[in-house]
Amino acid sequence: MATTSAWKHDFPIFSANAHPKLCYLDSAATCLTPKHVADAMYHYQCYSHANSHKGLYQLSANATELVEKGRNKVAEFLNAPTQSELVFTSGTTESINIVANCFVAPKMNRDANIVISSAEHHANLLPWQEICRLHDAELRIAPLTLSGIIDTKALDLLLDNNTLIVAISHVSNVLGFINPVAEICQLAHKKGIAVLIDGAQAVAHGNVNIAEIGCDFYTFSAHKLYGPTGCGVLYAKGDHLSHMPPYILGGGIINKVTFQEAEYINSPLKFEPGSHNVVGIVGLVEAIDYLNDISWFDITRHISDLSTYLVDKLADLDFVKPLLKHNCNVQSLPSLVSFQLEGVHAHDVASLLDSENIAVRAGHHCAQPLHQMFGVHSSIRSSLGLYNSYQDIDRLVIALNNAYQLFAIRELE
Amino acid sequence: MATTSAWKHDFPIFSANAHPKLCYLDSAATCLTPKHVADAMYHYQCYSHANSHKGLYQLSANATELVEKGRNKVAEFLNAPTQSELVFTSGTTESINIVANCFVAPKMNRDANIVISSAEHHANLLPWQEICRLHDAELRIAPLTLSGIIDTKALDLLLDNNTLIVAISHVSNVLGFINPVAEICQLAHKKGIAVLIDGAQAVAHGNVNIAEIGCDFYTFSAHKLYGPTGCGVLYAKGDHLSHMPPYILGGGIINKVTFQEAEYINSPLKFEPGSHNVVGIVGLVEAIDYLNDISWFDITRHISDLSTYLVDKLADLDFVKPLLKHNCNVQSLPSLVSFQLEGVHAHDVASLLDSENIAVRAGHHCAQPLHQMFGVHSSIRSSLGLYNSYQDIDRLVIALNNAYQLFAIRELE
Amino acid sequence: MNTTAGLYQKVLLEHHKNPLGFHNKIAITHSATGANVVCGDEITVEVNITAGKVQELAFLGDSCAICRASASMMCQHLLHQPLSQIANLIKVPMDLIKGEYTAAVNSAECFSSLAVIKQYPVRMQCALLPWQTFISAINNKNEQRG
Amino acid sequence: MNTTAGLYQKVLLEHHKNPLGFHNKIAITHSATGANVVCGDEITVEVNITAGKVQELAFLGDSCAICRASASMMCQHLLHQPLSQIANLIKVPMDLIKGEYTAAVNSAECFSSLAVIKQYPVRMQCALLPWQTFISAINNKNEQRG
Ligand SMILES: Cc1ncc(COP(=O)(O)O)c(C=O)c1O
Ligand SMILES: Cc1ncc(COP(=O)(O)O)c(C=O)c1O
Repeated sequence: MATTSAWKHDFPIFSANAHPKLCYLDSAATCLTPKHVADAMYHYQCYSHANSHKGLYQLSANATELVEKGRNKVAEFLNAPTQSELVFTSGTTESINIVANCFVAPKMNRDANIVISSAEHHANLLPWQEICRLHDAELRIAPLTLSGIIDTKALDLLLDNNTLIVAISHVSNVLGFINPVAEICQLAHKKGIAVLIDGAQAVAHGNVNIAEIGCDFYTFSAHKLYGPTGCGVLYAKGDHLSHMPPYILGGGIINKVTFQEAEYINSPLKFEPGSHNVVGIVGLVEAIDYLNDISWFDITRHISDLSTYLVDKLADLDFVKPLLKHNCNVQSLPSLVSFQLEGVHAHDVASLLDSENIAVRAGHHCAQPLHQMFGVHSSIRSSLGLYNSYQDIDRLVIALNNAYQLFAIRELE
Repeated sequence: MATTSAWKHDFPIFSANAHPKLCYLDSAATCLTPKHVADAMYHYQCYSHANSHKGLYQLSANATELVEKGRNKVAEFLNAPTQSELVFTSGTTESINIVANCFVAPKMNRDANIVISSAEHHANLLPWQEICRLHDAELRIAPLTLSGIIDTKALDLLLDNNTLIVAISHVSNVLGFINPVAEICQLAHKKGIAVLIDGAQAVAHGNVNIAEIGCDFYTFSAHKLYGPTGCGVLYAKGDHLSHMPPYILGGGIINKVTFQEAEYINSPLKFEPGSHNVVGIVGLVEAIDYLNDISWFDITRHISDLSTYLVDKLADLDFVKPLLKHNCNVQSLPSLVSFQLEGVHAHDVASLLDSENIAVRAGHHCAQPLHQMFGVHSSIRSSLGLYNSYQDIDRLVIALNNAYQLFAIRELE
Repeated sequence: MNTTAGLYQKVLLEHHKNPLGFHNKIAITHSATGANVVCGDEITVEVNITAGKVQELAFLGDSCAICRASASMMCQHLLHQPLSQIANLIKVPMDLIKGEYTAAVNSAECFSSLAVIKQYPVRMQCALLPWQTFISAINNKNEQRG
Repeated sequence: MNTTAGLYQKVLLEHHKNPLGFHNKIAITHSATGANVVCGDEITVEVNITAGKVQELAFLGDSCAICRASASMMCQHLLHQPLSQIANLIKVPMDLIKGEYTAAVNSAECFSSLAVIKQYPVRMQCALLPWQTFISAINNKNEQRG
């Protein structure tokens, strides 16, 4: 068993002059940045920065090309069907809001309903809740199976002629299992219902294959894929985009405008008003190249080895209460685990772990209703990345023991 | 007369291995990046990247601190009154859309009207046009004086009890003159009307002083201030934000949420859903520091010296037709000039200039209605930055001569 | 590892493990509930104010060690104090937590473990919550007075 | 500076300065207007098609040198050609502009100045516009046939 990851030295944060002792177990929140990505962004910012899509001079044409080649690169990465379209956004959150406001909202009425699951991130809950509230429509919540994935049978029963969209995560950011998204798309499409997949937690953990999934919309953020913040993606199947009005309005989205009216262009650019975040797109493209160079086979094996180890080690600690017991019937291993320590507040665990240079997330992880369902306020989440190793998990286990010793109290009745 | 700028060597793009011959006259589209800014972003991305506002561990707390100290830095830079609030957005475009959708739209009705000027960028036209269209309300267009600034008397006549907002640029991105924004705020406030100032073109050219201007909202983008793309600012006076619903919905904006309803937090964070673009904010803060270190006195003197020279030199070319003749009555000098060459298409001018390494903008500069008003389709815009020098302007003049020689045709009647 | 160094000082851990006033049953005249969005702390502070004095003080809720210890110290500190003194009595520990305490520290020695918290800005709110909730409670006369 | 190098080849500039078909008055049977969003080029292509042949060809509008020269070459190239040949005749220059022309170049020598444009992607659309507009025009039978 190798004690350090072969790729750890690609991440400058672990260098001697920075945080050599850091044990980073919060990749589900944001991935640390490989030097390749930081270098590419630096190089662009220093030597190639210009406004894309609007200038006629070479520097600007080059920036445009970076964006448009980036679009192709992302399409390839997602194995997006040809004829589909990709929009660069500021992140998953904006991507989902675009679909809610521009694809679904125009069709809303009081009889309509929208189906999500009980394990959604607030980014894939609040936009739907709000358009339902505005139209007095119904937000339906598909339950989970005991194994922590969306219950497809139960979901199927929620779908009817008035369902406008099914919006679910590919992988929940609290439970970490891969949902049966292809099956759900089939169910929904049989009834003529569109499906959005929130891929924020899925993109870093295996080959996303949109052609196979068959969804109508797919969303993710660059920073969950070892890229930078401020850059995300919205995939839309076929000509969905051309039937949607633009969301944010600004420069570069019109064919013709007078003071009285505007005629919008018909291309993904309609959803990319104003100046493109080219440096963000450059970072995303470099991240995809970096990961492709490693090979997705090696990446998924690395993460699944670690994840087996993590699940096993936590199972050995009797004071660790996972939100959901790992179930051998689930085909996939989670890339993250959320749990509580018996009689210890998650907040204190995170602080104590921090004092030992271990970074985990504590709280409701932007999935408050899911925590309410489990009857808890908060949990600790440990999530994995390329730089992690068995050693990190060993350190986590020791620190959890310490935290338990230090803090555990018997709750009063 | 110095032939190169004292600060040019701060910009790596001009280094020998990059574009040493570049004559960049498109800073109004986006400013080139000083090494300081690229370095700060690189350093953050390599050594300090983490998710802000959500983690309890030190790395995340540091990222939160970068954002919150950044907020103070920007407030100071704008001389924002205390009690006011600052939101980080993805750019001017998003900032204006937030105000249109969350401050103005909830008050809209058929009798309402909104006042903008005829020299607005599409980012400060389309959002207002759209909410007027949706509510069958009126978009009123304040005219310009012959000197190319907003005609305050004429604007005043457009204001009435049903005016919900006055939204105008501090400096037009086509004409380049400083609008009398403080006076306009006084006029509007006298009638109880809120004012938004689009500062995209103003921030890089002198001390913006919001306390003096007295506006309700002020917007700008980091990349027009030598910072990166993907990061912008919305300033809001007093407690405006607390009366506005959130715009984009996602993580980090709620106090409490169930599947049925959400209770939103009451702070600028309500408008910053999802993961913050920390690297963008770091770049903006560094840009402000860089400019402060140079001193605004020197910056504005440099730009105004160049701008005098530019205006004079262009006036010498009888085939140059400025969109607006520079008028000695205007107190301020423009930081940019838009013009046409007699009998030459703007597009060809830009291409020919590009072949001589001179970058200017050609087109309608996202201000199509203004160009319609002047009866033209497009113009050439030359805009100034820190790195420019008299030499750049001399090169421009020679190249314009060449372009005229090469292309000019007599139009048929 | 020196587990009692850093944020979790010995005194603080003592209060966490054996909190004063936690789940005490008292005759409530005033109460309030406060929450900390970031970590999900929730605390209810219950007070009995009679004859212008804090006669009894208790708290309950699901909260972290910092919040809990801070609440316990508060119960110790404010018990039997006259209402007229409360504003003054609360100022010292709250200023200490926020790092705004400027006077000589020895006068506040009993709170020395609270003074460390200012070095951990993310946890500041945890420590402040009981005190803020106490303030809400005593302002809640109208609603809560039995 | 060698002004006729690069994008603006001598032949192209010749066509720009002395365009064929520009503002010619013809008996229009078909016409269409096209625009290029990026630069604001606008061009109207007018055609007289009689007896299955392009009898006359003209264009007007406010457009850049590339668009104008390309339109002029088009007028030269398509005049008197039978409609049945048009698809073939249009393919060579359009492929050249887009950089998709794979056959030996000498067969297309008269368009050599168009072949340079593929190196300037931002200007490609300028050169294509007249040809695209011509295609729209001949498909506009119903509306425009006099
Ligand atoms: C006056 C003005 N307003 C708004 C914008 C839009 O800025 P951004 O594209 O950064 O959102 C610009 C820049 O293009 C501008 O010049
Ligand atoms: C499942 C899921 N959806 C959406 C988001 C929101 O992503 P972002 O903050 O990058 O917009 C996240 C990350 O926090 C997530 O894990």
